Amino acid sequence: MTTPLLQVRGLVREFGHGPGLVRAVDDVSFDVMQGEALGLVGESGSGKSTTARCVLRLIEPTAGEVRLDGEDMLALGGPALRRLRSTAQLVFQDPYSSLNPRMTVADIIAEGIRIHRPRESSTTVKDEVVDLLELVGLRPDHLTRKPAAFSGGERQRIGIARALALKPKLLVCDEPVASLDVSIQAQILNLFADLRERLDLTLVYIAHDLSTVRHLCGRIAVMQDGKIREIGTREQIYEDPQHEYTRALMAAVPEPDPRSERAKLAARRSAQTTEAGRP
Amino acid sequence: MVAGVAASALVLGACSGGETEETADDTGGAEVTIALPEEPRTLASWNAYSNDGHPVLRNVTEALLNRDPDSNELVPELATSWEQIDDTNWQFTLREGVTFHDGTPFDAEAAATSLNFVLDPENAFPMRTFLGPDVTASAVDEFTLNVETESPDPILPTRLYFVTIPSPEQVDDPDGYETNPIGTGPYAFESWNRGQNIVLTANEDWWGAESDEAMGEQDIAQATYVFRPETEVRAGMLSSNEADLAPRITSEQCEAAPVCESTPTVETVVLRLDTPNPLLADQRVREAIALAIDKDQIMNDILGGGETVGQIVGPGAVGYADLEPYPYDPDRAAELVAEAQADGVDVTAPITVIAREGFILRASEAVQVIAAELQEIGLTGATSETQETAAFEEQWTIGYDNIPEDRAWAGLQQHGQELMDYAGSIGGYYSCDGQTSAYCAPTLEDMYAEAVTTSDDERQEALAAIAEYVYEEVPVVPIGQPNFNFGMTERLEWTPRMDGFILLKEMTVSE
Amino acid sequence: MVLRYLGKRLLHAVLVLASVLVAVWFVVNAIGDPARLILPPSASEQLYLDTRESMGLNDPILVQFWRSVSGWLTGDFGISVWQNVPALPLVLERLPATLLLTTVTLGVAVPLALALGIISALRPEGPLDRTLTTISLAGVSIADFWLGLMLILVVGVHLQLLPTSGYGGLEYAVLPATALALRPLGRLAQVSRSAMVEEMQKPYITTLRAQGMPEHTIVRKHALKNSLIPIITVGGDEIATFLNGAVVIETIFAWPGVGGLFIQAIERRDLPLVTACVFVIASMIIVVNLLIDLAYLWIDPRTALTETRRRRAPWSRAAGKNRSTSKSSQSPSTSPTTSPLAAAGGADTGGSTR
Amino acid sequence: MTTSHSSGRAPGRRLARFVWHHKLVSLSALVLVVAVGSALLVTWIAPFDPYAQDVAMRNRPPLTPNPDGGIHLLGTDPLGRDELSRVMLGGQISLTVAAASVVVSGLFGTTVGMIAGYYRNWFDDVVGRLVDLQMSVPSLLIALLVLYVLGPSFVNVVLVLAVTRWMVYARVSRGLVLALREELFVEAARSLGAPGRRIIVRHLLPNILGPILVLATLELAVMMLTEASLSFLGLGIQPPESSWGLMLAEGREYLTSAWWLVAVPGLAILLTTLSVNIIATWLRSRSSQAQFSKVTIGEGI
Amino acid sequence: MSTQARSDTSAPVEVGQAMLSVRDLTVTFPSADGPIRAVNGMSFDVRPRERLGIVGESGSGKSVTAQALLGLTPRDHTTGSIVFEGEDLLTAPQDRLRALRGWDISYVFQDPLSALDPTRTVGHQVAQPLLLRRVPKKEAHRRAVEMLGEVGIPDPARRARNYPHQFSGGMRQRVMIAMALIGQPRLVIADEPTTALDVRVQAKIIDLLYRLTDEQGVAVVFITHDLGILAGLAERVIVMYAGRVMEECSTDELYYRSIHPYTLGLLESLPRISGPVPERLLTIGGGPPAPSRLPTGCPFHPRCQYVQPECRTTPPPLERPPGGEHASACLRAAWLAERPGELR
Repeated sequence: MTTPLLQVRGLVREFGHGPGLVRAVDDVSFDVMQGEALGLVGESGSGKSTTARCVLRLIEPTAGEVRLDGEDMLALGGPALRRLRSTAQLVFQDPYSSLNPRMTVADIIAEGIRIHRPRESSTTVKDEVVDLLELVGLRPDHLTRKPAAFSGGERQRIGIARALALKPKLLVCDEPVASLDVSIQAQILNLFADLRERLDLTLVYIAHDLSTVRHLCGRIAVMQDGKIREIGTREQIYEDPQHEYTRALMAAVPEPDPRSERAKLAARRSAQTTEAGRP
Repeated sequence: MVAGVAASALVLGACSGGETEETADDTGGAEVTIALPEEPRTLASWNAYSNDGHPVLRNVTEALLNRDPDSNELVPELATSWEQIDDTNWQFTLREGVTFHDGTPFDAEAAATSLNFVLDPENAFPMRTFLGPDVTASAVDEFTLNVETESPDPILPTRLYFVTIPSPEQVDDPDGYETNPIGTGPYAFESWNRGQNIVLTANEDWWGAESDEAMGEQDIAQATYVFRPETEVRAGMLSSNEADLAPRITSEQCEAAPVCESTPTVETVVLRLDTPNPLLADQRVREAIALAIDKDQIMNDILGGGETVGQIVGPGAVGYADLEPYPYDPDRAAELVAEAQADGVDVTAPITVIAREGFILRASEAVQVIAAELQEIGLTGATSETQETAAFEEQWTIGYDNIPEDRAWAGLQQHGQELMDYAGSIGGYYSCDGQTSAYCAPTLEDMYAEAVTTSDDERQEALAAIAEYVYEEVPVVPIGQPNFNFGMTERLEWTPRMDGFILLKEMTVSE
Repeated sequence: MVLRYLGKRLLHAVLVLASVLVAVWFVVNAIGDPARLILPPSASEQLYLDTRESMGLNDPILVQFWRSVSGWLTGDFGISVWQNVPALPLVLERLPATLLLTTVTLGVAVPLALALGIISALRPEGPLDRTLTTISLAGVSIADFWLGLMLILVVGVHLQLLPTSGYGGLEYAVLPATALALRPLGRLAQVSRSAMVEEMQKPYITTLRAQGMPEHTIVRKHALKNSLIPIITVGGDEIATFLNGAVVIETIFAWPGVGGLFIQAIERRDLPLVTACVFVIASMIIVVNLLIDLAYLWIDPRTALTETRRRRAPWSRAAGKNRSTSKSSQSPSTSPTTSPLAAAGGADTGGSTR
Repeated sequence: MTTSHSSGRAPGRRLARFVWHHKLVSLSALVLVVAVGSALLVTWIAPFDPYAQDVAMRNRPPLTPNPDGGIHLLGTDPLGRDELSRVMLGGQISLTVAAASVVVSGLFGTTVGMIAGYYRNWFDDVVGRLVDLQMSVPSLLIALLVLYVLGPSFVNVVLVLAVTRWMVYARVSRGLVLALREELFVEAARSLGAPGRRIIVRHLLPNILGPILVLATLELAVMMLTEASLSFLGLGIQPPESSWGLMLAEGREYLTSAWWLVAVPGLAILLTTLSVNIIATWLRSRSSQAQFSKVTIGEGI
Repeated sequence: MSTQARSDTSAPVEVGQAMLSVRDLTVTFPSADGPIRAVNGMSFDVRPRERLGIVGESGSGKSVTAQALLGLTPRDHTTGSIVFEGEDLLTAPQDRLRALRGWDISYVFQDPLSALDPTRTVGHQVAQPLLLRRVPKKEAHRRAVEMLGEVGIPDPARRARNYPHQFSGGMRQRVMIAMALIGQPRLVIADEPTTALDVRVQAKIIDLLYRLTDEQGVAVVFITHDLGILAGLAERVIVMYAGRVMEECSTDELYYRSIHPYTLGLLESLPRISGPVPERLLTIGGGPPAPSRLPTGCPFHPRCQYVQPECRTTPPPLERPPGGEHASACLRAAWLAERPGELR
């Protein structure tokens, strides 16, 4: 394999101070190769979102090293940082709050272009925006509408188009389907799979949900309490989880399969009874 | 802290003293309530001269002399007679058998102590405004008081009419002097609830009860003074029987009151012109202003009634000259302005017709009317303005030398001539060093310097000559003598005095 | 925890009070020359210079400032220029009257406002609600001094039902209190309406209904108590607005309170008295706010522990502190429009006068 | 199953429908249109010259005919000026003062509040202290003090009013921004590399503008009442200019003898502020941002 | 409207064995754009001791249904009948309803933080249903503590004195369950009780709910958007879409032999944690309609891959195949049933 697109070493982020100090991210290290999709799985408070934001420097890390495309993210500032931002983009969980309700779809998608190429002619910008819309499966006549006119899935597509406008190499997705209806989730997951293929994107995909990650990511890191508990290929994690926490997660995930679910329920109940039976 | 305890002890003392008197009330006598526009700043006897102090203090403390309410002549009060011994010494024969409310007997020694205290330049009580040269009082014998002035002062008795005499005990009690007045007057101080009221009760041991010279009686047993800054409220209290007397109300309110007493005053409304200003320096312009103002309208329609005058003192004063009010002649005024303009005077330069707020009732309306009248005659730069008291006062009294040339005030103000002597008014309004002067002329300075040293007829002549001189020069436009309006309830019988004093002893109550 | 919280609030109060004094000192000393103001206009130049000297006005500004500060520390605000007695006791003498007026006004306005607010909130958008809302809007729209004059004229002078002005028994307080009560009444009625409407839409109210609690018990025991938080928050702000009105109303009715005294002091440029008035009025507001802090503590147990409530001191540092930690704990909740009740409309929390 | 709503009705009928359903709001709007209209057009539509004095015609009751023709519908004032023309002129100044101070305080307060709320740094602390301080002294006291320093004039009154109310906008806009900056679209803009200024202007401002405008409407009423109080105490607008508050102050001495001098400007203030408040409250109730109604109900009025 | 005529005949379950019998339940909310039908002619039964799952996406009306079951929707906007043990809750007097609520029928809410009064102690709130029935304070408190212990809150006597904000999400949901069960109800309605929780906590809450209701013989209506949760918990499942019942059958029937295109689409589009990873997920196109803008005919027809022309005009009634228990509101149910084998 080539050199990693993203290198994270010893990343730490603390919140608060004194007795209230919380280490949301605690010495996290991982690599993401060009073209790879890495899943970052954990429950709420596991630090996965904070990790992602530290990587993009939307939150300043307390300590650690982040290298994107060979450049030290944390050493940069001002215009250089802004330029580097265009190589890594974020897709958000909540498609409702992540789009400015007062802007048109065209303005939302074009914003990145306007920031980074302020002298671009408006026709060029418009052409690019139309291309992006088509790329994510929306129609050009959507351009002049405002986000309120769209459903959750469509909004998420707008959010993706916005992230892609800067032609990033790395796309960090923070639970992009968690707020969507079940029947929409699959559409968006498919879109990600398509985009990866067509644009040679590298993905860091964050989720609390083991099943979507499994569908999309070749390699998966399991986080708990700010630490990476286990990292490995899809097969390793799902077929043969090593860490106790991973196994506990797997056991708790409900599957739409009555037989296996009933079996799991029974297993948990008997485990509980034996636990309760202990002094 | 110690002072505070002492003060409260005094208040307690006053209260307990009052109780015995309250039992006396039961024997008869009326209670009245008087609604004043403002609360006295202090009850120290020196404040008996001022607008806020006299309604209360002039009933508690008395002066050596009083004025006859009808003739306005000086008459005996605590002094039975007086004479001028030489240029600088005056002797007063004092009334016998008078005691202060605290029991201290009134004699020449007591009077000298108190007068010296009240007039001491070191104390610098504001009442000293009314006094000329420094004064020293001393006892000649038990009831003869000698008052010596540093330099000759022909009108000393007139000045002493303002100076009331507190108990000598108060000289060593600064806190008590401020809050608990002790005098010889017909009414004794009972209580002062700051912000609410002051109560006076009849003094049983008042000398005037047996003397006609006091020119009054104690028909009222207790008087309560309350403070209502809103004229409408003061007037309303008469209708609702909450107050028996409300001074300083508008003529409309007075007419609406159960009884309205309107009386001429010793005050003159004047328009003082800033003569250092290039435009107002022109005599024709000043005269034009004098002719442009419809003085009768201002006095009777706006200010609520009063005589128009041609000089800044009234007929009772020494130095009063027989001068007609400037006529209302806008056409002539316009001609004068046009003449001045032809001579190159910029008649369109700004003039500010300005007044001190709240001092003259409706001043704000009057200045607007005057400004409009000035515009009529071609002084198109005329505007009007009212200023709050302190700011106005500061600018009003900067003196001729300090008036900036670009200031063109036509200041509407009220001039009190309580001394009944023109000299003081000239010193204030026309002389180069006058505190309130905006005019300076060498001729006048000479006339004035000579006039002040004279007395009697000679003085009258000298001063009247000055009056005629300034009538031509018009540095100040006299407008009129406004009436004071007193609203009263039906049961109160009282005729206001020219000097404005509100004396309880002159009131009677019919039940 | 609770003590620590109270200690912090108390310290904050003292600091605010100190800053008020400092600010006023600088404003007041910019007004003019204190010596000029004390002396009569005719005072000689020499006397003026002597007075300046004796008042210490020739000292460096910092020395003067320090003298004032050390005075404040001992409760000495100087001698009133107007009445020639120590300023602070003069103001404190007026405090009971203002407190009485405040108590009478708010004692009537607050319960009435709560009642009106609750009645409105029970049937939002109903005819009664609309009528009451319009009335409360009229209350906040009226110029209090105008109302005061009208009351004097009609009730005092024409009908002679009540004294026109002055200070005495409760009957004297009725008219000024009425003139003053309308604005807080209107404000608080609106606030309590919207607070109640909002509270009644909260899920825990549904829980109580689902437990079989009668509606009036829900309103009385739960919704009212919890909606008190925004109500007393605004009530605290309202104290300052109330004192605005008191300044004018006390002057008109010759009510011997601090507000009227302030106007008199400022008219006479009585600097020590002005400072003392501001000090006492600011203290009143700050004490009320401390009481409100205590009320928070009583109503909402979370106050002392987290300090995350929206406080009257709007800028309290704690307000958004937990953001960074809550960020990572964002749970996959359903999106805002997925609640069918919300989508179905009728979720109106604001006041309305359609 | 769906109820279709025709939007293609004639505008006249839609207006009629609106008026029918919102009688009070429509009435208020009408009052405001009249007030603003007569204020703007006073020079042209005033029945008499509002500055023309005629002391001979002073304090005439409503409906008195003028000897030179015309009728004084609302009577005359103590200088014989037409009360109706004066009240129109007074409205011009009252409304201008109110509007100008709303604009000044709104611009300043909103800017400060947004910056404080977005950056949450030392500036936020400083502004917070200032607001705390100002909330501890009644605004009228501050206004009176400052006007004594500066002296009353149109500009100073506007400035003082703005000084006493800027923190309302600062508080509301800061509160709204604090909530908005948690919205992901702000973070999205940051991740696109948008600088703070752009985020404030392009993303935050449009989203708080609606609420701020409603707040400004509420403040208009507050400003009118405060200006009236200041003028009443003699520290606001000075004669011969006129404002409703000043007219009240001047008229109060004639309360018993010429009731219209107090009743007319008093009712003008009442009707205008009430209309403004009704419309603002209606606008607020339409605003979907619950956060906002919570914030503004606590402020204003 | 056509459903109304058929609703009685098409009732999938005999009334006799049901403890709760819902017929033609319709909840309409007024809005600026005209009335919105949140629930549209729902009919179903709940049998004693049964665990019934209701699954639906946003806007499907499942939460409104839950609230209607307790009479918490405004009565003038609710039509049909909800018969609980022979009593119609929609016509019963309010007092009677209040007596039933929290005692015979209780409710577990989605968001346990906002569903608890922030200013009362947890113990007080759990004891509330008892206090409302005049159980002495001491006794009520004792039972509340006992109940808190039973739902797995450690040191319940101390924790009873705490306030809701001092509990974690999972613990709060346990408090809600304690509150729901303290009156020993016969029916518990749980509205998305685990949605806000992490998977491990979710599993524990489900286990707890399962155990308690199983032990106490309580019937449960479990409402969720998550088909995975119901798979292990429910005995019978109702699939809702746009305020209507799409399919109703036993759990195994639904997951393995669904005869409704919507359910089928849902099941196919779910990514799973076991089995082969497909290159692409099969999807239902489009999205669920907003309650204010429902299509005519079958509400699912714009997204349905088996759509027929008549689907666009008439909403198909909920029908059971002759002799079966498996109800589906689809014209092509019979055709779908023909398809061989299990889904997986």
